[in-house]
Amino acid sequence: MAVAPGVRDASEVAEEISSGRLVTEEMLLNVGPQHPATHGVFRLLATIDGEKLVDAEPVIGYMHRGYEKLVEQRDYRQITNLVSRMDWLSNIQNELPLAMAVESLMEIEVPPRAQYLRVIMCELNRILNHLMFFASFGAELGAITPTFYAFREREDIQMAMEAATGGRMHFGFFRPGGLKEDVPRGFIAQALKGVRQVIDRLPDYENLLLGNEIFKQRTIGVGVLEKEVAYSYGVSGPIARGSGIDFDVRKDEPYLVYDQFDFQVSTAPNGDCFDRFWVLVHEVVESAKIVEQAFEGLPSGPVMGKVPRVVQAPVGEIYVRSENSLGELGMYLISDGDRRPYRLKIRTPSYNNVSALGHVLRDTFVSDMIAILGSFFFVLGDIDR
Amino acid sequence: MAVDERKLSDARKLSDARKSGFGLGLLKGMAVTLKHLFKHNTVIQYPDEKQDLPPRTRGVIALKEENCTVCMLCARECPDWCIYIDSHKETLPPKRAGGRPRKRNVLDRFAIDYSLCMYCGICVEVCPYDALFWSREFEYSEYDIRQLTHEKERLADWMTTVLPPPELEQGADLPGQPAAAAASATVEATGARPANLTSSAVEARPEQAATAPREGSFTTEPARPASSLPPQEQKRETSPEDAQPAPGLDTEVKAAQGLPGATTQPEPEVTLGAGRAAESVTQPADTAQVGSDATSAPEGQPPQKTPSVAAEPAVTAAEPVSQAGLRNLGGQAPVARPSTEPAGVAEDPEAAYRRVLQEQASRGSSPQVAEARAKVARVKAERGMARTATPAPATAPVQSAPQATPTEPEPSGAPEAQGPAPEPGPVAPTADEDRTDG
Amino acid sequence: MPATKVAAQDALGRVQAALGDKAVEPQVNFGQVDIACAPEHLVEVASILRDDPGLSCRFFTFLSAVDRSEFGDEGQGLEVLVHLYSPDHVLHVNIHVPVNPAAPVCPTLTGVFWGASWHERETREMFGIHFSGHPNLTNLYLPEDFEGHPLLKSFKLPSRLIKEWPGAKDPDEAAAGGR
Amino acid sequence: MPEIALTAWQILLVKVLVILTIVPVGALAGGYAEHKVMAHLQHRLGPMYPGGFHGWATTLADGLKFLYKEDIVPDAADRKVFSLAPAAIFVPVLMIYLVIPIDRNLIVEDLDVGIFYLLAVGSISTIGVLMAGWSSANKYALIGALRSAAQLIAYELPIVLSAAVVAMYAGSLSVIDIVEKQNFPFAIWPPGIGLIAFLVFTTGAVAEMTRVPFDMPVAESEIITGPFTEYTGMRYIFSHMFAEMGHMVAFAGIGVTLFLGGYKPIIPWSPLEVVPGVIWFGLKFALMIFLFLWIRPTFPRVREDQLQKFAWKFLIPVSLVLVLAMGAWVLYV
Repeated sequence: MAVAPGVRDASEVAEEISSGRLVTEEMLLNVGPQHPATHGVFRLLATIDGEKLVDAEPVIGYMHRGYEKLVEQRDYRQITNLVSRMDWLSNIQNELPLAMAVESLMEIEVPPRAQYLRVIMCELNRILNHLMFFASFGAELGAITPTFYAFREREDIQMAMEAATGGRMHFGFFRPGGLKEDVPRGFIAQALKGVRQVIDRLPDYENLLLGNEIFKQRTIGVGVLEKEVAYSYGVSGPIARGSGIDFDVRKDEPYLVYDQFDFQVSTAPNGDCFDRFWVLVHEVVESAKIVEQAFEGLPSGPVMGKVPRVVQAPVGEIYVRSENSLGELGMYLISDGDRRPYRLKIRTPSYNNVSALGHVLRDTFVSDMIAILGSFFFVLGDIDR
Repeated sequence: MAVDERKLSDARKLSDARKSGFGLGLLKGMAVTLKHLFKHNTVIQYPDEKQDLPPRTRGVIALKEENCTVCMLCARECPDWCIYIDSHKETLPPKRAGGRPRKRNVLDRFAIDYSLCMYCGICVEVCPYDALFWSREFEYSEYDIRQLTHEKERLADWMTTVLPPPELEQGADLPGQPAAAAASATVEATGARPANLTSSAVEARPEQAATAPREGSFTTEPARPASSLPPQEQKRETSPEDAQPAPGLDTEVKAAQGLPGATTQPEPEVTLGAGRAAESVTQPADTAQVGSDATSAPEGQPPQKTPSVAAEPAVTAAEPVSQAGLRNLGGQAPVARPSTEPAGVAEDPEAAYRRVLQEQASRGSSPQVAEARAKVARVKAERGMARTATPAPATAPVQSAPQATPTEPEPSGAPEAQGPAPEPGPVAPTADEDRTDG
Repeated sequence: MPATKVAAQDALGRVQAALGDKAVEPQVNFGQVDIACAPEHLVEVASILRDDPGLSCRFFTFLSAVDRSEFGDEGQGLEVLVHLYSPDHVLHVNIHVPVNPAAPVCPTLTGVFWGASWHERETREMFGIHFSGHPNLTNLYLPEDFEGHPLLKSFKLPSRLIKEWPGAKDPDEAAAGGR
Repeated sequence: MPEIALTAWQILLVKVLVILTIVPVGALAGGYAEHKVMAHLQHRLGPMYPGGFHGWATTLADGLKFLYKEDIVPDAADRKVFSLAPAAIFVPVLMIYLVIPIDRNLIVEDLDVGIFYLLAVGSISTIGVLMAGWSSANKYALIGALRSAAQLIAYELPIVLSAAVVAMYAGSLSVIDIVEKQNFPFAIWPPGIGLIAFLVFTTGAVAEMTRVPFDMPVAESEIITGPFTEYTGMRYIFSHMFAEMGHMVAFAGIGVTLFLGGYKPIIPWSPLEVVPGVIWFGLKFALMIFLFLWIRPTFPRVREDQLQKFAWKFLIPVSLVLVLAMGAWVLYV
C-alpha cells in the first residue's frame, strides 16, 4: 500500500500498539488563567497523558497587588480597609489579626462587647464563606443548583452584615481597640434569622450533594492529602482538618472570647475531597452554634477601648494569628513606633494550602483535577495578596 | 434546636455518609429540587424592584458644603488620595466694632474621584464637622471614567438621599455618656448647628452629638486651632475637646452612674496576654447597681415578658426627653434587658452552672444547648461579669416621632424563647412571604 | 491528639536544650520563642525543631525576610524570618537568620519542609535573597523581566511619587509627597 | 369538504416543511422550558423580560442575538471541516422527526424499519461532534470530542437493546405497530421488564444528549463545552444548542412512542378515547421533557471513566438480561 512519506502504515501502527512499542506523546494543557474552575486568575500547567494528569504545576501571581509593600505606606486604619480586600470571602476575619496585633503592642483593652461582636461577625463571615464554597464546589462538579440555594441562604446574613458595617463585601469594621461603631438595632434578629435558616435548610443541601451517589463517586478517595504532607506544606483550615489534623486556632490558642463557647472542631480522617467538603459543611453548623451562644451572652457597654488619638504602635515585633475561614491567617507585625508598620508579613491560609496542590494533583484524572481544585477552597486574592 | 441535635464530629456519621446509598441519594436530591419548584420565590427583579438597603450602606458620599471648613482631614486621611479640595482664605469684618478682622476658609472645589475611591469610609469617619455622609445611592455609573469625579455640586445633591443613622442595638453604649458635662456641651453644640440641614434627623447623628466616639476614633492630625474657625464652628470645636475625659475618669463616671461600661471589665487578651499584666479592677459600684436593677428583671421570665411594668413606662418617658435633645443621657430610665439570670451579686460559678442547666432543662432545650449555656454562665460567674439586668441605657431614639410606640427591647435572651416575630429593625429584610412567584 | 499548651518559659528551655549554642539570643516574645541563628545552621536548626519530640514543630507557618536597614536610627541588616509551629505543644518558634545585605545567601529549607519552596521563591524576588540548593528558584509573582526587589526599603513605591498629594495644605507639603 | 387532490410529492413536501418548522420551534420551546423549569427548580424566576409575559420570547431573542454575532473560524482550524461539522450534527437530528407518530395519521413516513432508522440516524451526530472537535485545533475541543465519541458509542447500545425489547414485545419494527400493540403503556406492562427498559432507555437518552449527569464531553467547568469551544454565532447554536434541544425533543418523542403508549390514552379505557391522540401525546411528551429538565439541575456530573464503566459494566448487561427476559415473556406468557 502506498503511503505518503512520513506517515506510517496502519499495519505498522497496529503492530506497535500490540507489541507495546507505540510511543505516545504527553500533552501540555494550560488550565487557566481564565478558566471557570479556577474561580480567579489562576493557572495550572498540566501535563496530561490521555485523561491522566502526569504532572501539574500551579502558577500564581496574576493578581499580585503587593500588599506587604502597600501597608508600609499606610497607617493602621487605612490598612484595616486594605487587608479587608485580601481574601474577598472572609473579609472581616482578615481585619482581625491586624487589630489584635496593634492592640497587643499598644496594650489596649478591648471591651467585652466589642470582643463578642467580633466573634459574631467572624463566625457570620465564616458561614458566608463556607456557603460560597459549598456553592462553587457543586458547580465545579456540574451540579449548578447548590449555587442558587447557597446564595439565597447567604442573603439574610449578608444583609445583617451590611446593616452593621455598611459594606456588602468589604466591611472595614474592626479598628485597633474595638469596632468602628456599635451594631444597629435589628442586627441580632436579622443575623439570627439568617443563621437559623441556614441550619434549618442544611439537611436539604446535604441530601442534594453530600448524599448523592454521583457526588460520592466523584469525591471519595480522590485527591488524598496525607497528614504529614499537610504539615510539611503548612496546610491549615478545613483542608487540614479534612486530613485528620485537629488544628484550629480558636481551640488551640483561643483569642477574643472563643474559650467561652461550646463548639467542636470538625475533623475527618481520610483526607480526600469528600472529607474536606464534609468538614466544610459541618463547620457551618459549629459557627452557627457559636453565633447563637455569643448573642446570648452579648454584654452591653462600649465597643471601643481607650485608644489614643493617634494610633502609634510602640517599637516591637509580634506574630498574631487567627482562624480564618480557610485556615490560619497570621500577621507578623514589626513596628518602629510610627503610625505605619515597619513591616507587616501577612501569612495567608490559601497560599500555603495551594502550594500543596501540585503534590495532590499528580497522577489523577483530568476530571479529578476539577474536583480537587474545587475542594481546595482557595481565594486567589488571598494567595496573591 | 436544629443546631445541636446534630452531633457532628462523630466519626460514625462520616463513615455513614461515605457509604453508597444505592441510588437513594439520587432520589432524595430530586425530591429537594422538586420541593423548590413549589416554593415561593425570593428573587428581586432589580431595576423594577429594589432592595431596601440599610442606612449605613456605603453607596456614595454626600457633601454638606456649608459644614466644610476646609480642614483637609478627609483628603489627608484618604488612602487612595481621591479627594481634591481647593480653597481660599477670606477676611470677614470684625464682629464687634474695634475687633480684629476674622479669617475664614472658603471652599472652592471639593471633588471625589469615584474611579479611585475604595469606599472605605475613612473620610466620613474622620470629618470632625459632619460635612460628609454616606448615602445609599449606588446607580451612578458612567460611560466616561472622567465623569466619575463628582464635583461639590453633585456631591451636595446626594445630601437629599442621606438617611438618618440607625438606632443602635440593645446594650450599645450611648453616645455622649462618659461625662455628664459632655452631654450638656453636646446639646449646646447640636443646638448651635445651622438649621438648614436637609434632613432634620441627620442632625442627631451619633457622631455629632457624641463626644465619646471621638475619643475612641483616632485621627492622625491634631484638630486645627480653634481660632481660625467661624463662630458656630468654634463652639462645636470646643465640645470634643472639653468633653475629652481624662484617662480613667471615663470609668469612674460610668461607675457612678451605673453604666454598663463600668460593670463589665475588659478582659485581657487571651492569645497575646502573656506579655502583659492583666489589669482587672473591680468596681465596687457595680454590685449595688446590679442589685437595684434586679427588680426590673424577674428571674426566669421568658424574655418576651420581661419588659414589664417597670420598664415600659420608663421607655415612653424617655422618648420625649431625648427628642428634645439627647438630654437624658444619664443613667435614668433603664430598659430592662431580658435576662434569665437572677440579679445576684457574685454568684458561685458552680451554682450558676447548675441553675442555668436546670432552667434550660425545664424549658426543653436540648442537652447540648443547656450545657453550653450553663458553661457560659459558669465562666461569667467566675469572671465576675454580671450579665444580669445590665441597665442598658435607654437608647436615644434619634428620629422616633413622639407617637411612636415604645421600642421593644431586643430579644437577646434564650433563642427558643424568643418571640416569633423578630423586631422590625432598620434592616427590614424582604421576607419570603413578601415575594410571589412571578 | 488534643493539643496541650506549653508555657512559654518551658518552651524556651526546651528549645535551648535541643539547639544548644546554635540558637543565639533565645528569648520569649509575646509567648513565642524567638531565636537567631546563623545561615549555615538554619537547616540543622529547622530539622531539630521539627524532629525533637519535645518540640515537634512540624507545621511550617511561613518563611519571609525583613529589611531592617531603616529600622531605628542606625539601621540594621537583612534577615530571613522563619516561623515554625508545633500543633502538638502549641509552641511557636521564630527563627531570625541574619544574612549579608551585600550578597544575601541562605540555604534552602525545601529539604526540611516542602512548603518552603513557594515562600523562598517569593522571598527571593521580593528581597533578592538567594536560597542555595532550591530546585526551582524562579519568580513566583513578578514578571521575569522585573527590575529590583520591591520589599527592600530602598525600593520606593512609584505610585506615591508620581501623583501630587491632594491632602497638602500648602505647596511645600505637596512637594514633599505628603507623608 | 372538497377533496384536495395532492400528489405524493406534494404531500411529502408539506410534511418536510412541517418538520423543518417544528424542529426549530420545538427547540426554541424546549429551550424556554429549560430556562424556566430549571430556574424554578433552583429557586429563581428565570427570564422575565423578553416578550413581556414571563419572558416567553427569550430563546427567540437569544437566537436572533446569535444570528447577529460574528462567525469566527480560528486560524489554525481546518476550515472546511469546521464549517461542515454543525450541519453534520444538526441534520441527523432533523431526520429523527420523520418517524415519530404524534397521532395515528400524523407521521411523516411510517417506515417498516422505523426503530432501526430512528437509532441509526440518531448516531450520525457522533461523527459531526468528532469533526467539530478535531477541526477546532483546540486541546479542550479535542479532549471533548474524544470523550463525546466514546460516550455516544457506549450509550448507543443500551438504547438499541431497550428498543429491541419493545420491538420483541410488539413483534414489529414499525413505530405505528408498536404503539398499537401497547394495550397498556410498555413502561407499565409487562411488569418489571417494561419499567427497567424504560429506565435504561432514559439513562441512555440523557447520555446521548450529553446532559448532566453525563455531560463530561461538554463539561463547562472543566473543558468548556468541549468540541464547541471555538464555535460562535449561528454555528454554535446549531451545533450545540439546537442539537441538544433537538435531541431532547426527539428522545422525548421516541420515549413516548416506545414506552408510554404514544398517542393512546394512559390506560385503555374507552371514555378516554374521546380525547384526541395529539393531546395524549403532548401530555406524555411534556412529562418526559420535565423528567429530562428535572435531572439536569439535581445531579453533579459523572467522571469519564465512571461513565464508561456504568455503560459497559451495568447498563449493557442489564439490557441484555432484559432482552432474554422479554424473549421468555413472548414465548411463554
